[in-house]
Amino acid sequence: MSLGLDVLTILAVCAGAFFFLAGTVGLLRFPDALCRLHALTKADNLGLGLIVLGLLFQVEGPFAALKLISVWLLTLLAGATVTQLIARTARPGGTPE
Amino acid sequence: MAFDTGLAVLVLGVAVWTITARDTFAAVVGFVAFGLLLALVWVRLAAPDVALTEAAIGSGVTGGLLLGAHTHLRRTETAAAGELPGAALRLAAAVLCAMVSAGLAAIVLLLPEPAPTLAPQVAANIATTGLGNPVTAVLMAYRAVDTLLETVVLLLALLGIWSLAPDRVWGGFPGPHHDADPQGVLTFAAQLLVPVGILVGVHIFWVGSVAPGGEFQAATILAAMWILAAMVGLVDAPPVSRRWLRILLVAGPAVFFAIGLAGFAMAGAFLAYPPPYAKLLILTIEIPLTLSIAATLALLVAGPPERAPQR
Amino acid sequence: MSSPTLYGLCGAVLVGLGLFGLIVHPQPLRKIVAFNLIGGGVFLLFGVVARRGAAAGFGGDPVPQALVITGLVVAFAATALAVALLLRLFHETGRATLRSDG
Amino acid sequence: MADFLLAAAGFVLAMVALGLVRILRGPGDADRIMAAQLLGTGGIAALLLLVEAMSVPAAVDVALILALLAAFVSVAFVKGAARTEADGA
Repeated sequence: MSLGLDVLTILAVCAGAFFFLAGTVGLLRFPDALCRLHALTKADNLGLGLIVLGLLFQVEGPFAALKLISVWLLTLLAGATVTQLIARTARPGGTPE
Repeated sequence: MAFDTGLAVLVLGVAVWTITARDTFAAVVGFVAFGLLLALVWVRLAAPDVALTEAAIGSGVTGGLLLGAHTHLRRTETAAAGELPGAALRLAAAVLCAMVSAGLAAIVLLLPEPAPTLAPQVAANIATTGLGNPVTAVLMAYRAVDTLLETVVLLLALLGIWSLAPDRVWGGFPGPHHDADPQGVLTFAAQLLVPVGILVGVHIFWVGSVAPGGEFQAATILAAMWILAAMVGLVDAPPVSRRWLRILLVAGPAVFFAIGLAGFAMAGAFLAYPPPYAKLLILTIEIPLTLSIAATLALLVAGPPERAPQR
Repeated sequence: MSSPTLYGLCGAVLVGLGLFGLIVHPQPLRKIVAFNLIGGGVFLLFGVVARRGAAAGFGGDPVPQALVITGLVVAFAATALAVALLLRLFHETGRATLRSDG
Repeated sequence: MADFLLAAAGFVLAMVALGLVRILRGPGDADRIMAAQLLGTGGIAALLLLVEAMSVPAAVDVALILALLAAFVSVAFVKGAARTEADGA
């Protein structure tokens, strides 16, 4: 039972780590700020989500799980808001908030 | 071990960046990153209480404060950059600083074995406080005088900042006024974040007696949420001359001091708690103290009054 | 070399780096940032002392850890006061420099 | 399991460090804010892995605070950038 859960954790964490790798490659390779923004936020938020998912198989009790999920949701909310605003600043002729 | 080496190198790299960056904005970003990495280091050093404080104050609120200051000072940057001292002075400074670092490194390498520790004494006496978190026990019981004076230091710093207000806005509203944009993304995010943040703050406060957490961390989160609401224009700071505000600011230290004095009658010493009531008394101190510290921290970030009070 | 020692050396270097920035940078805001780096280094040295003092079932000696928490809060108060002084200087003179001759 | 999680934390941190090098050089403030964003997400991921690897569940609260305060600092960034532009205009 616990072995199965461990395998699931390893799979999800590896997938999450892969998305962090993808995000960084995107950052290094994409030409302008908007593309980099896209690479960064999509990949890293998904990476964090997968890592949270992987760790959910390890925690004990619903409260600890709830905390992990809220960490992810908070990061998503902050990421979504800030990305919007950065994009507005970075776009040629765009006006910030 | 490999992880620790990597983390230490990363911390040093970000620190070097913070010092050498040409642009002040980049340096401030570097400093926020530095604080976040230090929080990881504190977890590695088995100090989750410190990690919480570092994440909240060291990185978060200090970062916000420095960013705000940089916004005002941006135009002065090019003028000041011309005042860089000469190469000889810089070299001398580098040699001096290298010597300081080498001396400290030698001390770290020559620390006595076995390491002196007060942990057994804390473990032996923690039961009398009724608390489960040794760090909170140290802050609120064994070194309570430190903590009391620390809250006074915070108030003194706030008085110092308020006294920098020009005469015409004396006792007025701190900081600029922000207009809320009801359709704005920021407003929406703040409306979601602030209640969650307050909930997290209460949680951190409440678990502080048995697990990592406590009044300073909780107060910082509450303060940050208030500043966030103020930044997007959901709330405005009250004029600093309001009586209720001043009562709020001193309530925590005053209750702390009063219970400390009562210690003479109840347990024979200043800030001594009679064992059966220790936990109750500590909680009685902590609740107003958290609110006072939160208000003080928020107003420290808001700065001196900038707008005259309306009559 | 153990991990705490490694972080101790890291803290020692941080103090030197921060001190260098404090001396060399002409902009006061940079000096404030550098001062906070020194603080980070000093706190890290405390953290190493705490970690080495792990005993009685605790992961570290709680007394230095509590000192660091106090220190972080006081460092923040000092930073806020320094920033307020700097901004007042800027609003009075229109410049942000520590040179008296101008 | 602990070793695997620690290695994963190290990997994520290394990725973040690589990304940081690219972004800290700028040129614009947008890239620098992205740096903070990247470090926020990556740092939180590394921290969560670390917490599980060292089995100090209480330190999940650190990640919770980081997530909240990262949002706070990001808003300060954006507000600051907007204000600077208004000043310059």
